[in-house]
Amino acid sequence: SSSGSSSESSAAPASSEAAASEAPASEAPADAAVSADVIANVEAAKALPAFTAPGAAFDITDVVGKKIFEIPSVPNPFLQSISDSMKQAAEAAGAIYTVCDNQAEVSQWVACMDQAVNSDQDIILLNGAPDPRALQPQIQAAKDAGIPVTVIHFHDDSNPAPPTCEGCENVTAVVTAPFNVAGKAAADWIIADSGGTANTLIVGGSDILPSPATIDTMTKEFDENCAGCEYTVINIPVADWNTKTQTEIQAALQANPDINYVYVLYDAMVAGAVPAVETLGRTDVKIGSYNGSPFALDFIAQGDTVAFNVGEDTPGIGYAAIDQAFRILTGNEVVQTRTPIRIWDDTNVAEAGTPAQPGAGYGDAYVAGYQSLWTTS
Amino acid sequence: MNNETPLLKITDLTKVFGGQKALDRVSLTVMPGEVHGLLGENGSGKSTLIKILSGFYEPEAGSLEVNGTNVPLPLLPGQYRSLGFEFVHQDLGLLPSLTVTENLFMGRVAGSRAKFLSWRSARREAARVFDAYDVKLDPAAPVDEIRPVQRAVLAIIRAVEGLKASRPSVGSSGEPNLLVLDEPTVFLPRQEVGVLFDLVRGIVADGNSVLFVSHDLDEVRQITKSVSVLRDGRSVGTLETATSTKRDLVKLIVGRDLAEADSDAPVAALSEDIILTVSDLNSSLVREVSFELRQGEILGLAGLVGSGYEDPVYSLFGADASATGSFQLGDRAVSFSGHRERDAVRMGMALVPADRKIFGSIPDLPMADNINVTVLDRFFSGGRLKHGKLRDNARSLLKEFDVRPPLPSMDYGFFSGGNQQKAMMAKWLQLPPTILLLHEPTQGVDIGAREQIYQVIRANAGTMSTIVASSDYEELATLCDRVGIFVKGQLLGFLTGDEVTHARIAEMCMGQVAEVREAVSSLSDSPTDDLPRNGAAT
Amino acid sequence: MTTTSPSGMPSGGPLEKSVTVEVPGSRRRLGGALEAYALPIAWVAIIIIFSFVKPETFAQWSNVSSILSSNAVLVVITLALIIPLTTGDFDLSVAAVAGLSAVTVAHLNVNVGWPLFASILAALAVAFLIGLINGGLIVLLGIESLIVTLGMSTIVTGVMLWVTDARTVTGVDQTLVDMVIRGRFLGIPYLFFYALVLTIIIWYVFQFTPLGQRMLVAGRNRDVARLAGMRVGLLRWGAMIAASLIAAIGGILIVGLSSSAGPSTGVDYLLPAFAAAFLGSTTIRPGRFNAWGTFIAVYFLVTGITALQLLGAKTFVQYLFYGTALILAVALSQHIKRRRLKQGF
Amino acid sequence: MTTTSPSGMPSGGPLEKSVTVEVPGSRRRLGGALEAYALPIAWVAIIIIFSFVKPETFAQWSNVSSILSSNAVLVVITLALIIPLTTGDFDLSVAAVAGLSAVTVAHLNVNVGWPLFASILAALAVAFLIGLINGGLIVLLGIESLIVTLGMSTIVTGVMLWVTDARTVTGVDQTLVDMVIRGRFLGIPYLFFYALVLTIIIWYVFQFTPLGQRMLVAGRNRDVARLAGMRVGLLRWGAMIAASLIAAIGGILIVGLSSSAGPSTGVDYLLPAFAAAFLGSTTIRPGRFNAWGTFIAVYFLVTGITALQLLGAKTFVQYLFYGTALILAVALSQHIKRRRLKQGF
Ligand SMILES: Nc1ncnc2c1ncn2[C@@H]1O[C@H](COP(=O)(O)OP(=O)(O)OP(=O)(O)O)[C@@H](O)[C@H]1O
Ligand SMILES: Nc1ncnc2c1ncn2[C@@H]1O[C@H](COP(=O)(O)OP(=O)(O)OP(=O)(O)O)[C@@H](O)[C@H]1O
Ligand SMILES: [Mg+2]
Ligand SMILES: [Mg+2]
Repeated sequence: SSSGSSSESSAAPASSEAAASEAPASEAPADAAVSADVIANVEAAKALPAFTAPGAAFDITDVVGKKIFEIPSVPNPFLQSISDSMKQAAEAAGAIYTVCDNQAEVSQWVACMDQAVNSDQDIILLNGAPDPRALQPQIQAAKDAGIPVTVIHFHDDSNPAPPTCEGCENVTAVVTAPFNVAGKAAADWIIADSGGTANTLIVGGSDILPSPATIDTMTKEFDENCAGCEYTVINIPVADWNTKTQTEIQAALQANPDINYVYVLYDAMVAGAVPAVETLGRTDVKIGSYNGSPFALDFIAQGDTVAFNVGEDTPGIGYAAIDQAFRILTGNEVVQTRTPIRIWDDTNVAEAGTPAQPGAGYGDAYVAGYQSLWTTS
Repeated sequence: MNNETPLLKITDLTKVFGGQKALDRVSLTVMPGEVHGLLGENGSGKSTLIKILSGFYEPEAGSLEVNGTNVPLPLLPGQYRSLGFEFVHQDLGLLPSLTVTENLFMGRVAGSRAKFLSWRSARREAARVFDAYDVKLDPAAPVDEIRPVQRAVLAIIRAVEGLKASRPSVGSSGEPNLLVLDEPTVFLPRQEVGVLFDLVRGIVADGNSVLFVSHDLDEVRQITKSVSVLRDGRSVGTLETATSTKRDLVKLIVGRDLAEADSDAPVAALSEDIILTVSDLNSSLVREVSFELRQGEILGLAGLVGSGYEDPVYSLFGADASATGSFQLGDRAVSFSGHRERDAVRMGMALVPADRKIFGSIPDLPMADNINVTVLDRFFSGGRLKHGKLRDNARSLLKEFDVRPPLPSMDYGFFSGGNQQKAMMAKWLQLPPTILLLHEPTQGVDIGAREQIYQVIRANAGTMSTIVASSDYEELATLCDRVGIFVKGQLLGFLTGDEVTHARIAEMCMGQVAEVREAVSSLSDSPTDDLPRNGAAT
Repeated sequence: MTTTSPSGMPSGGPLEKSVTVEVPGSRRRLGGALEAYALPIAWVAIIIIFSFVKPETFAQWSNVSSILSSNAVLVVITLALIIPLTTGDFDLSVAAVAGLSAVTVAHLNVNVGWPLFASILAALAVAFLIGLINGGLIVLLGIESLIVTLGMSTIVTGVMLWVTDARTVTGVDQTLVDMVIRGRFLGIPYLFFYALVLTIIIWYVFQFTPLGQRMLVAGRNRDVARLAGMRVGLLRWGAMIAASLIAAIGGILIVGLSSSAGPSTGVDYLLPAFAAAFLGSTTIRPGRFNAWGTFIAVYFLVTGITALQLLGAKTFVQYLFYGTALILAVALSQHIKRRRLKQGF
Repeated sequence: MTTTSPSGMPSGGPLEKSVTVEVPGSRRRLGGALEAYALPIAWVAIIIIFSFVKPETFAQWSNVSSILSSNAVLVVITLALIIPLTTGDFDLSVAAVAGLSAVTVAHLNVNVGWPLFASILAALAVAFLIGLINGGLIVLLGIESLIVTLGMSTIVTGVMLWVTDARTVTGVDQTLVDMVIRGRFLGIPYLFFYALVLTIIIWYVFQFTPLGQRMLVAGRNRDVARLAGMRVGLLRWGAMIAASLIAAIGGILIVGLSSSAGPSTGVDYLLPAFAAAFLGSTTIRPGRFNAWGTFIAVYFLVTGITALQLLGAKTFVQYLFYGTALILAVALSQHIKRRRLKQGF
């Protein structure tokens, strides 16, 4: 069997092309390639997530009357769902919660930051990447005004804590996201599903901060745990997701007809991946992605083209984020929070609802777990 | 045919533009089978009346009767066709970017319910039509690549053909049709006017009528049976042409007697200093043209269409890229190739081109902005443009050149055709230039204003020399000290002194190369071989 | 007379042209043909070159089929655009309207449970309404089309967000997918043939009907058109409505592509459509927005991009190619035209 | 002759908008003034209304300061746009040029280690070059400005992706941040005053210099300008260069605003800038692109959006407001104009 082509970047096609011509029929036997580790990892990722407390329980009485100001980065259901949970938890604790909705423009984020500082908020939550790198002076201004800033779901779990992480110079705390964990889980799912013979097209968004690291994680997983697997990497900048995803994937599939898995790093690209596969009439190609957007889960339930998704528990993220915020507001140490993922495929997708609901199907371990950490006097 | 029923009867027609009455209870009657003149000074409302007849403007009041039937106003778009009207509008109403064929059939297309349109057969038909009129026009050529005369011819043929097509004329259906010509002759050189008139006579011979607008009273007297006159938007009377003199007409138009034009140019005062020498000017239109211009002289250039008589005017201004040769201005020798407009402006030249619509104006900017483009720097002091003074400058120029209304902040496009032309003259004469280059300077200008323009040109002769290219021989005879005759791209010689008369110019222009050369006091020894005529129109 | 009109390509004044001597005849025709067919020729050249470079992938029927069908939506939206461009108006809302129609079909079919056919009709009705409002504002109130449609596209984007609650709707009736992308003829998804048929229809209307000619005249000079008896307002209004309807067809095809629609569906088609429309106006019928020019412009640009994608070129290379090809293609036809005018053939 | 000119706002030939003869006197002035000041009045009205609705947040100096400074970049980029619009050309590349300048400054300063000042000069030089190429293609080769700048903006986007390798560059010299957003005068970041000064400069040039008047004339009718001895090509070329340079200033301000720059910096400004430019051309000096109109149009639109944000309105409401406000504002001034023309005052 041919070894996985270990292209680090999107310059991959040259090598994958070579692979394609050299190894048309040299598939490894299906059972030989999949290690038990991989299978166990997949099974764990498909199960309901279990809660691990990020730190000790603490008193949240002081939160009453505190002003929490959230700036979401784009109006999308994923962040909306996180936002809803945060709001619910915050208001339950007696805080005053404000959301600054916007059209995903930097100038609006700036205006929102100004508003937060001007109205003397007690904490600012950047939900889902109003890119802290693009708001350095504003974050500095918030710090100068004594307002802590928390960045939610922008950095990967593996990134260092503030102030070392990118854009974190004046950031008080981050709530990281399991991008790499998800990448590894996805790779494992593909390995297991293919019986160790997957030829995967990985589609990243190079201008998204965690994307390159996630791709590295995936390719490493393939290299280490699947001798019979191959992969090709391409990157599409966010701005082109709506227009180029389809043709880029089509071209990659044309260039290498042996590809039988397409993994797009973000759900937003699924809408392009599906017609790409349809246009070529490639019924043998399975699509996977990350985010757990309801529409992507619906695709899994409705057909065979989209086969799996690595989803994230939005209420879990919301509660993790607000837990961090409470800790800051009450003068506690910030903690390193981990939020869960769950792999969805045909076997468990029904648990997410029909049609799928945002944040549904992850159990309530996280919500209950965080609530149990918050005490009042 | 009933001679009692007028073809067209307009009563109490009123049109208000922004509070001012362009037409004030105007009445007009056109009988079947007549050529009816519609006269009046610039801005008196002629074109406005015509545009109401075409359904372009909605009048505020008035009624319309066509062949005895009352027709409610305003007319719907295209309704004029079912009434049997066709128009040649003042600015011709052509689309320069489309082909000759497309322009020819524009009216047919507008009214068509057909599902299919074959351009191939349309082009063939166009070719047939042009053949029938003995006109050389390439049906596939874009209109902006044909010459102004050809455009006028095209517009006229389009209207005449439209008249035939829209409703079979008198013979068959019994209802006579109306052809409206709004200053059709300004773009036509004199020689072509005769052809147009033959056409017009043919049309009325069938029992149809023609409404004819022109500022040229000789033409009017030649072709019309009766005339109606507008003054300041009001009807001031109707005359039978046969029984009235030119003077009667003038009096009715202007409202007073006008001094008779003095047709002898002031030869005596002419200086001997030569200010400009053109040597060996060659271009796509002319060949080996050489002449001299004296200080203060008013030099006319005349010729038939296609003779290239207007070319030196454009070449000297740097607006003809195909020009080669050189000229000497004062002590400067300049080559035509590489000579551009801005160089000409810097040398003190000014050009008033014939195509006012395209080159003269920015219709959606105020008159002041249009008229001041030549003198902006003069009003820039203390670090800013003096808008107040610019407006005052415009206002006084408008008054001086009798542009009506004299409102500097009215958009240029809202002025009547003749007034636009006067403003163009004002724009350039205010410099004042040392060399004024004119091409058809008084086209569309009414007789009163025409005389004013001549006076301004003459009054500036002390500091300014003028070259006038014109197909209006009367104008040349009135204005010029000397007239150069162009035949087939060659400048054959000059008429001077007593020779400068309408008749002599006409005779020379229409002569053959050899005989003209012999007849005029030749200044040049250019070869006599013929240049191909550049697709003369008719 | 200057109007804010997108028509009438060539600038530079006729004073210069007025002195060219016109020589009718075949040499002139030849130059004109070269100008008209420069882009198609360049297209074929690209195809041939890449077929040699990548015979095993590029020169495959499956690749041809893939190129043709995956850009058919862009063809449709660009065709929508050239209709008001011909009557002299910009419609910046076509892409948003395509998106809204997609969302309408998906929402009604999936969330509300309407049958597919009824959902499609509803989407067309919504598009009709938008075209009606656009046209009304432009014609009746005399507002600049650019502003009206810019505003409308923003409003439509807001409505899309509202209707979908920013969520992507999936699970549209598979019939639509079958009719759009799964069904094939000669191995090419039906999708392409819809775009082709639309191209032919618009070509026919523009080229062979009085209506098309009236639209052209109205777009070039409204006064001249009115003087010739055309109902300029109606023509412009109709063009806005037609544009919306065709854009809606584009949107419906998008739903058929992925059986889903979301809040950002369609929006990114606007600039590529403009590029293709203007590039298309330099070919086949130079100086006029035309259907085949549009068709060829779209495929000219995407053929190159696809080839680069097959070669594994990075995204930035694709951008560089796209921009350069656009400018070069126009420069080429401009150059030929100039030479023709200069040489007088 | 018809050129593809963005000037001369009110569509319909002059005969359609027609119907005016000026009656001197105060009533006319009043009508004209109402038309010219409808937008500012509407703006003030919005401010007053929201000040009553949200006195404790909206009607605060800090909020005013925030509104003024956070949209100053849009003002600058829109000002860049109106210069070629005045000379009759579209520049669709301004937003991309702003982005590229931002990236250039950030890249050179951070990754290459150039001093801030040198990085800024380099960004301006790059922008100058782009303007030079744009103008050259438009003027020398006679290519439609829309196509040239659409192509150029694609190329520039590609270059940005290339230079940044699709990553956001952070950590630009704090001096720039101090000079742009941290430094304040009257509590308002300097940023706003740069935009203000630029507005004043362009207002001065357009209104009070022969150059401005020449640009206007050249934009409306190139032949008239040529015959008046103006260097039309140079004016248009210069306008393209000026637009690029001003857009670059916008890009530099973006870096100061966020001390970072990435591959998609700037691109979102294009459509809002067009909206503001055209809206601005209906006010102050109706029918002409003008500096104060631009300034007011930008702030009119964003004031409403900010107020809605303060009220906690959802994003889709912001879209609906934006589109509706744009159309209504223009409809209003159009309406006043018509009434004035009809009544003859
Ligand atoms: N669209 C318009 N808006 C405002 N005023 C107009 C408009 N059209 C014409 N006018 C005014 O109406 C009056 C009549 O103009 P009209 O064009 O009918 O004159 P005319 O008799 O044809 O003059 P000419 O002999 O110069 O062509 C003029 O004062 C003109 O300024
Ligand atoms: N570009 C313009 N075009 C037309 N009118 C203008 C323009 N700019 C200003 N105006 C108006 O012109 C009038 C006078 O302008 P301004 O005060 O600039 O003139 P001025 O320079 O004072 O004249 P003066 O040279 O007599 O001092 C004012 O009503 C002003 O609104
Ligand atoms: Mg007239
Ligand atoms: Mg003063």
